[in-house]
Amino acid sequence: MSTSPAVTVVAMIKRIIPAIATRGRVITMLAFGLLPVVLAFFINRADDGGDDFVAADLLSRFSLLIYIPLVVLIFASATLGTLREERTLVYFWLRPIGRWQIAVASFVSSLLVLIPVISVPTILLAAIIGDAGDMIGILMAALIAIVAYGALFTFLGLVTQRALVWGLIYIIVWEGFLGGLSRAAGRLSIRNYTRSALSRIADAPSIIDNPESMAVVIIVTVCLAAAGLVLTTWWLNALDVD
Amino acid sequence: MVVVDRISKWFDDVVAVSDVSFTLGPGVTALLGPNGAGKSTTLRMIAGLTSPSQGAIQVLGDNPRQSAEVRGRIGLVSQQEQLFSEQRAVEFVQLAATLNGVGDAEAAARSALQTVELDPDDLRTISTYSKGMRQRVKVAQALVHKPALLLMDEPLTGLDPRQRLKMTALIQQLGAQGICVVVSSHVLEEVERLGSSVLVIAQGRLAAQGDFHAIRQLMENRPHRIRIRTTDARALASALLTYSGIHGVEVVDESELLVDTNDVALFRKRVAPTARYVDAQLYEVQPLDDDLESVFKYLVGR
Amino acid sequence: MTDSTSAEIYDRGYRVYDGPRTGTGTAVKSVFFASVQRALGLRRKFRYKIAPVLTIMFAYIPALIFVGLAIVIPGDLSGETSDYSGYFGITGIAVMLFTAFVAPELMINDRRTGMFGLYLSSPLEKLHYLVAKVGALVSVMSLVTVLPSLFFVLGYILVGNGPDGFGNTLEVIAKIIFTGLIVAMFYSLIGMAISTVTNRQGVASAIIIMFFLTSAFLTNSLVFEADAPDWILALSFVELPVDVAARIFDEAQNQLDGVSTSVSMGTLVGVLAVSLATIWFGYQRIEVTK
Amino acid sequence: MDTAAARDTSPSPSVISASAVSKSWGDHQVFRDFTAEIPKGITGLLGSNGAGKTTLFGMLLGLHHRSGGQLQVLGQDPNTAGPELRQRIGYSPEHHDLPTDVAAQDLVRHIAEIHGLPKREATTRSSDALWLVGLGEERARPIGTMSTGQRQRVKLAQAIAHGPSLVILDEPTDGLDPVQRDDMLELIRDIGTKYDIDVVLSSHLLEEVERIADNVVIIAGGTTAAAGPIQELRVGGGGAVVVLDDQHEQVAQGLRARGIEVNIDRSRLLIGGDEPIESIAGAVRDVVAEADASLRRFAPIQQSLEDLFLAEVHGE
Repeated sequence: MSTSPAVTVVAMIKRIIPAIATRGRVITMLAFGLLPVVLAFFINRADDGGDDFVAADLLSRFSLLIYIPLVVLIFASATLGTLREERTLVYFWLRPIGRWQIAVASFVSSLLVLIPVISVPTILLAAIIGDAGDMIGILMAALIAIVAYGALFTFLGLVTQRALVWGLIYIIVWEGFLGGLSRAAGRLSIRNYTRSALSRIADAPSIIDNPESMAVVIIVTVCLAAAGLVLTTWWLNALDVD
Repeated sequence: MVVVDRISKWFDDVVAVSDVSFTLGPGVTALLGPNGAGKSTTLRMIAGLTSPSQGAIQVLGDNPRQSAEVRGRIGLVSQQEQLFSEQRAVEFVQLAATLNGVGDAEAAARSALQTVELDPDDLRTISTYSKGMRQRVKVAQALVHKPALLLMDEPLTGLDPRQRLKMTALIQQLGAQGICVVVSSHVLEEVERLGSSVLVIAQGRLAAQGDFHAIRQLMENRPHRIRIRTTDARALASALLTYSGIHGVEVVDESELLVDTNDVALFRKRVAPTARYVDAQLYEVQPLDDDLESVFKYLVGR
Repeated sequence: MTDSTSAEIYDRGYRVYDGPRTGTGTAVKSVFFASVQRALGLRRKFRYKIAPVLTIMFAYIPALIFVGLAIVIPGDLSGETSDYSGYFGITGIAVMLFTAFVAPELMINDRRTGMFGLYLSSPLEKLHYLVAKVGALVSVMSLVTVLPSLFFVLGYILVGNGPDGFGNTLEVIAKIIFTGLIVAMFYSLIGMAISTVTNRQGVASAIIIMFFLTSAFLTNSLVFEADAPDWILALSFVELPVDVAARIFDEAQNQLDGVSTSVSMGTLVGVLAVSLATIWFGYQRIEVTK
Repeated sequence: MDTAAARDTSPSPSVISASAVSKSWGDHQVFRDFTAEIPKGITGLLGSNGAGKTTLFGMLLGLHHRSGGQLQVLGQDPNTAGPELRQRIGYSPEHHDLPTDVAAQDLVRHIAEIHGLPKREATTRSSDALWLVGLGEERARPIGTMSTGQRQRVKLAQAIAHGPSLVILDEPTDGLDPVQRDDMLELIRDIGTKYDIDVVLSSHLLEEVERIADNVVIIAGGTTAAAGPIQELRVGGGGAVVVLDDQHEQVAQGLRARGIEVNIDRSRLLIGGDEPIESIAGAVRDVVAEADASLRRFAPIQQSLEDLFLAEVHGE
């Protein structure tokens, strides 16, 4: 007597979303995202001869390097992290369902929260200072970032109680510092692929040198998401739940 | 329904459970022991939340850690208080029903809440609930799929007396329905009230097992101390001392004496006739260590 | 040894204390020292010392490199020595990381472990508690603001590359201490304010880092690449405190070109006021023993 | 500040004196009329979960102000004398989560210091307190590595280390097993009797309050349901209980034949209705002797605090 996975996954998502998308968190993260929008709006009014390239460039630097990774870290690591910290994971874990369903439910929950939280300020910003090509490019790049970082940080939240600290160190030290040292190291950072996507779609070569092709970007993203889900499932199966 | 075969569990170099074996059938079993004795660890291993370092556990014929089917027939009332507290009770229990594959999850949730005397139509969230109500919500989510095995870790802790009475009654009722209910506790009075079979765990080992009264019987051989209030303590004292099983009598004052005996059966038979013989009234005959608490202390060896 | 005829048994152990008691000042001092210890990981296991030690080292490395360079290539760098306040720009990342890890540790940990309740059930009032915490955080922060720059100047003086004359040297040192304290205070209060409104240490750390990075990055991008008005640079909180200190000493080289002194100082005072208000009112709302 | 003087010149003989105290949190009224005189000694504060025990402690410490009524603690009004008063009170909160990475002695010394003990005194007193609660050997261990029982002891040690006149303990036996509970109660008893420290402890386990407290205050429905010395509250209700190993029927018949009312409850006989023990004791002795029954227990039915509690909390 088991229900279809779709039903159970949806039931878990309905539980996880309100737990991670607390009002304070959503408002704070939206506010961070909207700050540049407000600034851009005033700048645009004060000076209407703005340069076109700036939008994509600014967005790529601010959004892809700082804003999106941090917002994804906060929400995605909270999905399983909160369940573990509050010791309520047992209410999902001790049920006659495959553990992959829990992994999928957490991952999808973070996507469902992150996509609106991130795209609202992104669309507004692109609308104010960019053109349509920029908007599609930045949205695609943002989506790739959400999926890739989301899978990684969902897993991180399950593995360690201090996911935020390790995530910050990863973002600042690995992606921000080491990733910039050499081309080879750069390929091991997610931002290489998100910036490549933006560079290709928005046709903005100034963003990154030698961008990867879109095919590579998509393959890498899908592989990362799959790896994140498999690792999460495997870790859930081996876990000692308390 | 549960077969525990020589399990041990250690964390780093600390032994939590050591070489414990038992089997459980339908009805209520109390898992008794001091804090840190390994009760929770044992329950967690039975539920499959963690695996034994050594030995094997079979629940309903299968390994609980691997079989999803077995998981669906276990209900667990865990010790931690945190629930999904922004939800209403009925939503929380309904989620449990859905994940357990119950057909009409909502109906099942409502009926489980009614079983624990909570209102399914309550609009408040669980965060506004008292400790006792939360405890009952946890019981409801464990019952909603009609499990064959119900594991309850300290379900009586934190409840006030009235709530404890109700919870005890519910546990008895579930046991009578043929569910295998395992209740861990260190609140002894309640276990006594459950009137169940008992597993005593102390220092990670199984210290005693069996019917509560049988365990008590085993304990009859140890020294007992009884307080007697009477009208003539001295006369009764010297009369009682003539029995060989009674090895000490302490006269506290004119109306009270304490009797130490190794043969409590003899004492129980003889106390009334002896009092009548010396013409002393008995106002109280009170065993001072006949409760489970003393049995427990005796087993734990402190 | 002891003569058996004169043995005495003393009643040792717990006694009721009837002696004089010290006042609130000592209590504040005790909280201050306990907080400093906690921030630096003193009296705790080794792994709690890793993060503070690494971050502090990070703040000193540039000083070591500059002094080392000055020894290797004497005279060549003399032009750079006038810009001591520039050192704060270089250690900015270290200061930010240090704030992100230490401020939540000092504020949130007490609330989550029930220590805050224990403090309030002592003679301490909320005000005393917060004064002790601000003092502790600013002092600890000075380790990554004041001391590395002092070290830097002292190094230059030792290799004969420092400021000319005794009076000048004192002036430079005074400037550095003052600037360092302003930077420490500014970061501390922002970190504490964010740690007041968040209840999880990790989230607070993330928000603090996000706050500073966002402000520096956005304002610079907007002004230098989108031709936004210059005053927006005053919202670059990484540079603002150093700039204000430079202005107070009337140094020619301001950090924030094109921002007027009143805007720069006004913004700093405003941010400090908002932070203090957030901390104060946030703590007024916390009830213990409800 | 000299606490010795403060202790002697305390104007009221009561440790705590409350009259018509009320307290609301927003719309929720926790107390509407709490009135009690708590004398020196050990006092148990009983009430169901959510009855406002912790809120009352907060008011006693002056951490939040009452909405109305009069309250004196150690002769002072906690609303105005807060810090001065708290210096003379030791408080052990209900929660178990102390800082995990701090050594027990560091915590206890720190708390003693902020209660006004000079550094050196704080160090020796905290060590004394930890030895007293039985953690002398463990004092350098981080609290996170300690069991619930040991943490409860640390909480007790930090409450008494600075030599308070009054110690307030919120659920000091919560989460302890019987052996640990006995030890803890014995400790509290010692503190309350040997060192002239007044103790107020809250509990929902009635039996332990019965064991150590001199006085009891029961709160329910926002008011004082009962208050007074424990002996006065524990009045015999009449009747007796007889527990037999065998011959239940014969004994029951014999007693009935002598005109004594008998109810059989499993192996127990509840006899005598409201009659005092003196008027039924003779009959019980003779009937049991004649039936050659094994008498396990024979005792007058006492109204326990549990009964009292049930009556007060749910009787209205």
